[in-house]
Amino acid sequence: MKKLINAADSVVEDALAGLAAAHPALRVRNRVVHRADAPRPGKVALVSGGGSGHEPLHAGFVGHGMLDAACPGEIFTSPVPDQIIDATQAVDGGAGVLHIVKNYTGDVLNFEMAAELVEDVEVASVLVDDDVAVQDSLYTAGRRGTGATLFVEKIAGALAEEGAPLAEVARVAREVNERSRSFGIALTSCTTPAAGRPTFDLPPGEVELGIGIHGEPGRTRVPLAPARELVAVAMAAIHGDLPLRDDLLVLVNGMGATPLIELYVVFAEVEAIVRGKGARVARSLVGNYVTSLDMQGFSVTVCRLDATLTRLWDAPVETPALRWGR
Amino acid sequence: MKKLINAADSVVEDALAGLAAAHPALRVRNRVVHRADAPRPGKVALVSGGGSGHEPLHAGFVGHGMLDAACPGEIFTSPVPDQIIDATQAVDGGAGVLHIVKNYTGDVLNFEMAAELVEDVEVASVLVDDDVAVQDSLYTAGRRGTGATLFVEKIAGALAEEGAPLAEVARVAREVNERSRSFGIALTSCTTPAAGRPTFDLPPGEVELGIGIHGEPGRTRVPLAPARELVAVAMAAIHGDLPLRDDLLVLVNGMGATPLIELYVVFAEVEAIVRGKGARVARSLVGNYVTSLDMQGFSVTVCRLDATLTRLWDAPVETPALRWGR
Amino acid sequence: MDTDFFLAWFAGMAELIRLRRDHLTELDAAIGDADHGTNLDRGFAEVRQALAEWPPTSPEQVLLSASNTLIRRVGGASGPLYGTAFRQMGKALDAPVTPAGFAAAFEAGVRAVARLGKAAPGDKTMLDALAPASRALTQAVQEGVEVREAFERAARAAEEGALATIPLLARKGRASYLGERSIGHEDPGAASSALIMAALASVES
Amino acid sequence: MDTDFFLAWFAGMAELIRLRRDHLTELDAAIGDADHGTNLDRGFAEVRQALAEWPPTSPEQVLLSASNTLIRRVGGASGPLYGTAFRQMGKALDAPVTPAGFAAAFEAGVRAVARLGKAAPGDKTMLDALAPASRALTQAVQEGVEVREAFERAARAAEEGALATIPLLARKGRASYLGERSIGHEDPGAASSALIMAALASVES
Ligand SMILES: Nc1ncnc2c1ncn2[C@@H]1O[C@H](COP(=O)(O)OP(=O)(O)O)[C@@H](O)[C@H]1O
Ligand SMILES: Nc1ncnc2c1ncn2[C@@H]1O[C@H](COP(=O)(O)OP(=O)(O)O)[C@@H](O)[C@H]1O
Ligand SMILES: [Mg+2]
Ligand SMILES: [Mg+2]
Ligand SMILES: [Mg+2]
Ligand SMILES: [Mg+2]
Repeated sequence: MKKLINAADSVVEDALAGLAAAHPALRVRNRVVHRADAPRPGKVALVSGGGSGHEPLHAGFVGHGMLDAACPGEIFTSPVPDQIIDATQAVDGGAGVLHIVKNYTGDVLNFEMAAELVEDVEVASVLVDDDVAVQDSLYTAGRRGTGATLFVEKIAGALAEEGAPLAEVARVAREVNERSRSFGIALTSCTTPAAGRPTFDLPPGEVELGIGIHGEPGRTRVPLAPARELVAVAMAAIHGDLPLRDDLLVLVNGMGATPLIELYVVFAEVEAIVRGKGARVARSLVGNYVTSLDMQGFSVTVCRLDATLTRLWDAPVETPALRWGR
Repeated sequence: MKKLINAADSVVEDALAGLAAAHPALRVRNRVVHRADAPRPGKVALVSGGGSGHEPLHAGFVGHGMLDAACPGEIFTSPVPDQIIDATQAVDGGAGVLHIVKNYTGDVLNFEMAAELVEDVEVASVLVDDDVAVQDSLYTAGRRGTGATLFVEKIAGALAEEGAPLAEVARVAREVNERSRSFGIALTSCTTPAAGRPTFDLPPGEVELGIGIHGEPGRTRVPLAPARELVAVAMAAIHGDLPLRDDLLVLVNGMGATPLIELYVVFAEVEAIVRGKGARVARSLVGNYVTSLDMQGFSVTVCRLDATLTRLWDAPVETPALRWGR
Repeated sequence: MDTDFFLAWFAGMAELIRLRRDHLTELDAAIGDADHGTNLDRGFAEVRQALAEWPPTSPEQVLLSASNTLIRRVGGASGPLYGTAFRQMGKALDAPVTPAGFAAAFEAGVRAVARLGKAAPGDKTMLDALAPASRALTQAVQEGVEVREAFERAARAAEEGALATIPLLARKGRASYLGERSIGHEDPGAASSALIMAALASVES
Repeated sequence: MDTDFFLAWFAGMAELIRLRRDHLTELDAAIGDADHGTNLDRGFAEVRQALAEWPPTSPEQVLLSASNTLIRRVGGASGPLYGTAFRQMGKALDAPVTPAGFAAAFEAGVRAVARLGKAAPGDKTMLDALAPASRALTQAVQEGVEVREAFERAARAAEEGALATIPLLARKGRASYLGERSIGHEDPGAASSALIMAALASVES
């Protein structure tokens, strides 16, 4: 394993120091990253968080028009309730706080505990579970939250910035999740700093289908194929669950170590399939946004837009990783 | 080699199709990427280009406030004169065209040939050569152009957008280059699609110092060390050539497959060294911007700012890879 | 069983988990996200430290302190789950602690895990070690065997339960994302639960 | 030497370069950017195609057509350099082509490379194969040996010149970035120049 780190157990701390130094509009303390201008009186605040190793998610999405605070846990380990409580109290402007939680047992439990313990703040919660690679069932942990998290954070963040009340922000956040689906494919595993070697072995010539964002293996392993075929697999899985129709917001996401040139090759195939179904890529994003350390591979996330969601997606945002309109 | 591609010889074509599909404000034809709103009458136009494999450089920097056109060559191969001539003629708005050329023999020769052959367009040219890992000498090919290309394109682009004449845009572009220095370190080699295996072998536990952006080996190979020590090497090389003073613009750049969390670890060390020298990181950028396919590693680029350059850096930009202020 | 007994139990857990940290992480790498050993090692080391800094004066205090540390410092799934287990066990404990009281409190802790995790035995989680351990303990106490022997039976049941997760298809936790591919691997949480019970059986009394 | 001779020369180059493409790319991987074989193979294949599509009617036209294709389709350093070499050679060629005329025109092409690349023999570039080849050719022609024998001497000189780049420290092109580490590797452009001369020596006449 070769990594640009000082020590395996200081990675999160060191990276947060870098984040703070690079972005004067953010404040970082006690493992909470929040907007320097928080709390904003009267505005619903958005708090998210999860394990580290998914950068720029979540801390890179803190800023105007998106999150008010993020709680980074250890690598691939959800944050602890104290962080979430701190963040919630730090950014509450009196209008309540929305917790955006990816559907993993650890994230769910820690956010639930925090929500129970936090005092004098109205808290609502939205669970993101967009990954169609995982079967949805009452008897399992359910689907994982992956790329749609970015959509939920951006769109709910824009609505909160407009002054909408907590219930409305939460409703739209849930709607975005319900309208979104993802599927991911890995060319390589990732290596956590603590483990020091790849989480799983993936021989040359094989890829993992249906991976998540924690280096966990996928549902099946198949031979490496041209991008066109891999994209077809991902899009079929998505389309089978949520038919591709009308205007779509599409994220072609790298897993952390995927060169941009390859993501554009993937995007061309995604767009062709969308067009082939008579639908339209109305908005898109291509890049490494919801990552799994140094994993190579991609995921596609699709959200069915309507006029309101499109307007909110287009609204100004100013964060380290997403910025437009100001 | 595992890559998200359809075929080794269609990578550039396929990625350009994706770029065109993802960015309606761009036009892509005959290996030229240009602003859809070009030519802009009366505005000096900026044209750059170089081998592909460095994404988002250059095509990802085409748009308002930066480049008017980019000419992507084959992987790591400079564009041919025809492309450059096409681009130059397509975007000239009557105020002349600035060619921004990274200092590589191939790029220099092809841009020179194009400049000679282009008709009825006033062309000026700026050479970017910021890499202090290479000794500068009259008897060699001189220094390579790396990270400073982004600074030159952004700052000269902003000046052109303000309506400055060609000579002035060229002068400031050269000034940015003169005020900028870079140094890069690789943890792994990269693999070109055509070669299909790593350009050089780098054993576990070793890194290459003083690498460029074409997968070429560096000046020396040393044992892997903590980020703090690697950054110290890079910063000493830069400081030895251009003392770190006053306000700096700093790019901590990933080589294409470097996870963002590691780049923030690196940035924290860079900022500490800058502060230790009594200088200040006034503006910064952290991410994979001037890349070498799937190489892991980083480079640091530093530019000594003044009030004008700072204003131009802050000016609005709207491109696929850099966007703020609109 | 006095305060020292409980302190010794947690010291034993911390030691065993440190020893088996990489193994737990490897189990988690196969069907999870390769952090279970690191998470628990960090957490139990802090449990020990907190117990040393603010010495508790009752078994209940030991359990509540450990619970607090685990919930506040571990994160992930296992932090809240183990934290909740020890919290509910602590609350259910009557002084002085008898073998029957211990077994009943332990059972309360295990139930709390099932409730919080919405899991049942057979889902391929820590419950597959904890539930049989609890059953074995309760039964041994009812049979009136020596407490040492009762703990050993519980540890054996936990160990067997952990190994019995190998052929199971995971329905909870990260391993559930793998579907059929979760079969053939021991659940890391069940493995760490077996260590917790092994530590119980090794407390010098 | 008529038009067919020159066509056969370019056909031979294209074949040899295709055969040695991966080798040239490997040489470039060691001290450059691993694209020399791919670049030239793409370029010379297109040279052949263009020559077939618009059949030239004189040696000069063959050279100018090849030059055009190389400059317009190859990119990198070698495209303009080889393109310029053939262009200047073509321009310097008088009809009918005599051995002495060929040698003089070839020399003009080599000089053009040196001028464009601001390079001299010893810099570890294609010039280290081209310059000795040109010298050998001129001398052989002056000695009045058979043209076939003259081309063979030129090819041998190019091959030797290419191998002689191995111990050199590069001062031009990408290999110069490596400093001392460029020593010990054959220059890919010198190697491809040797192939160009080998193709010349193999033309059936
Ligand atoms: N819903 C659940 N109920 C009970 N135990 C669970 C549940 N989900 C996960 N676990 C246990 O937690 C273990 C994983 O812990 P850990 O790796 O520390 O957390 P994470 O899965 O968040 O990375 C699993 O092996 C399993 O035994
Ligand atoms: N300035 C120069 N003068 C002469 N030949 C040069 C010069 N620079 C590079 N070359 C030749 O070009 C070869 C590299 O060609 P190629 O790999 O196709 O281009 P690039 O270096 O742009 O990738 C070198 O091996 C060298 O022989
Ligand atoms: Mg985890
Ligand atoms: Mg090249
Ligand atoms: Mg885990
Ligand atoms: Mg080359």
